Amino acid sequence: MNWIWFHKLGSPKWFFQWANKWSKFAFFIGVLLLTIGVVWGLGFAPADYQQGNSFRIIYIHVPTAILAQSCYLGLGVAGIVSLVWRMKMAPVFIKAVAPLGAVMALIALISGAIWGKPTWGAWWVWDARLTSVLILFLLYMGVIAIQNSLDDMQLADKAVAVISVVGLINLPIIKYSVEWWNTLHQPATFTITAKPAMPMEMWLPLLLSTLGMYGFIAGVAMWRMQAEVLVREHRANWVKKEVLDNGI
Amino acid sequence: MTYSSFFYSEILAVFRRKQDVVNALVFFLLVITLFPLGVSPSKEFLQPAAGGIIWCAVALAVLMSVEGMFKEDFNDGSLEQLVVSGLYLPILVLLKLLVQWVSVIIPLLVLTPILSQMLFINWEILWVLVLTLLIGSPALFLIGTIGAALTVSLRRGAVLMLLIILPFYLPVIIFSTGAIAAAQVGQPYNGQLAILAAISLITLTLSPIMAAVSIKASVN
Amino acid sequence: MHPNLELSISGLFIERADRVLCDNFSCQVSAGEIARIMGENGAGKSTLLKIIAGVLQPLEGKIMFAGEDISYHRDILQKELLYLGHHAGIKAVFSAAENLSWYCPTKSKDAIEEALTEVGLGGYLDTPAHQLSAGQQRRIALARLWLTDKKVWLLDEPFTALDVKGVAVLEQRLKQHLDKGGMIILTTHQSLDDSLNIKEIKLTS
Amino acid sequence: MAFESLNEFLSMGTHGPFVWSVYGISLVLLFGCYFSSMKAKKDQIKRLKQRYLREQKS
Repeated sequence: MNWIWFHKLGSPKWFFQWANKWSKFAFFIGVLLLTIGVVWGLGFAPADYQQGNSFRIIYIHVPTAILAQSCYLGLGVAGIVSLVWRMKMAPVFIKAVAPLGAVMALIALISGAIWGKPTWGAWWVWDARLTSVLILFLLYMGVIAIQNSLDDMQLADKAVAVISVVGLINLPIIKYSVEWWNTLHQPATFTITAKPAMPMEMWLPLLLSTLGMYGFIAGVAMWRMQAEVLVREHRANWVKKEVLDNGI
Repeated sequence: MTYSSFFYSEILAVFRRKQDVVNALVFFLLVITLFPLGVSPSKEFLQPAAGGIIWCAVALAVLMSVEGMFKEDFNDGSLEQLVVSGLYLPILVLLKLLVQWVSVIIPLLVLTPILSQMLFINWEILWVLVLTLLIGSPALFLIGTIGAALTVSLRRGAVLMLLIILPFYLPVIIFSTGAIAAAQVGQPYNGQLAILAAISLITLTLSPIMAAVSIKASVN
Repeated sequence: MHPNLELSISGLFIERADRVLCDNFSCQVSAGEIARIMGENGAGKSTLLKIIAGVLQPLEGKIMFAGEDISYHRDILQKELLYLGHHAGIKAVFSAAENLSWYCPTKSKDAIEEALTEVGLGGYLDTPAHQLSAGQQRRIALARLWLTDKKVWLLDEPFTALDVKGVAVLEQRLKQHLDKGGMIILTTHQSLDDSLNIKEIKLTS
Repeated sequence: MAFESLNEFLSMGTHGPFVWSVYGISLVLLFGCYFSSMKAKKDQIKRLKQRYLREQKS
């Protein structure tokens, strides 16, 4: 396995130029896939035999819920990389991605609540998945809060790394505990998304919109990371050159 | 400085600051009292809710007492001295926590018979409550230390610490109250206790190291 | 003990709060020497001490002690290190003697009393530290210098809390330490006795 | 197309308001993500450029 790309990603300069090349690409591919997936899902996929048309919310609910979890996974991994290998880009990643993950969790929560009304007859039900997303959202808010409260940059970097790693280890425990708690309190209600064997016409647009969401977030995250790199490396010569050559 | 002199000084410090221990207990009792007054004093409500009420109060009381555990050391510079002492910082954190845990949990255990009367807990269930306290509370302390170490340099870190630490307390609270609820309906509760023990063990290995990292980052 | 008790710093880069304090800074201190860090207020004297003590990590640069790089073998330096920072590390709830016996558990009660007498706190053995003034608390911390057998002393403004007589006593103690082959790095505004083997280190950005 | 007419598409049975409000809110939030990130990068470049030019003059 060739690890050179991994080490290169750790260098702010290399990352910045790499992101210049690929961020737009990821973003536009993402938006394209997302649009195809959503339009397909909204207009062409068949209605669900149980939930009718309200199930079309799935094409925004599931991608954002998946992204919210993936972003937190990324945060945790970056936290480990930051603490163990002290790679410069890891704290930048955490700082840039945490707010995006929070927005993803927020959209998943809102869409879940709105979906809940026609499905369960209530805006909020203490369903295991929704509760997990709520807790995930709170975890994100914790990371963002500590990032914003600590003025010392080195301390803030360490702090969010520690919290991310602790969260990464705790996330499965929290998820398991919430599921166990849920079965204890609410046996045999049907959940929003746990459905056996979705037909292809429903599943394919979901896949597309999920992939699209990944692309969108990747592109947007790269811009945020680039902005943060510029702040941190403003003394470096390559930044000076990059900025002065830039047409803005 | 040696491990034993540090440990001894921590014990001595707890005895000098008895008021802190009393404060945590009074706070705990106050939270418990809020529920009968705020919701309902009836046995029908309190008996099934007792486990949840007690554990929420325990979580808050533990957070209160853990929040300040490095504050004074940070302000007077002795935290800095711990960092340069050449002793292994995670072990120092662990020793400090051990003293803190004993000073909060032992008085709490003494209080539990009184609680059982206030919240209509049977004597058999009381035993389960004591077990969950003994097995589950170390995890609360261990996770809380990380937050305390991270926010020690902030003047008003208490709210922030609550914000980042409370979500991590959920599994402990869920399984503790689960064990008590299971015992109340006569079901086996060993599984929940085993999971609690597992959580405490995981945090025991992880959080002293994380707390040490945080302390080193905070002291500057 | 260490045949080549020597601390050398090379290529150090310190940045605090977005300000470069020193770039490519190097210096060397060996046994029997007292190094005085010179610089204006806010030049980063305390920061340099903290970096040597290992409280802070430098962004770049290497610190060697006794022939070893201390970012890998920090314990070698810390075994021989006594650091007195800006905050004295004195716990308010303990008495003067308790504070010292916590830091130096191997010393006897008599030795502690003697050390406290040296810094002019002979009568305050059992007084809780919170009843003492800030200057007196600093002097409790200074008393550790009479109780220690560590080789490397890092002292941040050790003379601030002392009167003329106290300064003389402390200088005497520093000299004793150097004669025994110790090493001292300090910051101070006080002019020091010329008989001490002083090496001045300029910290400018 | 799963719908017969545009009207039916917009009303989505009786679930139209739910579905469209979700997509509306999501669109706003996602656009917010896009816009703030884009702006963060551009603003930073602008700020640094001014700073460098200022430093060059002095």
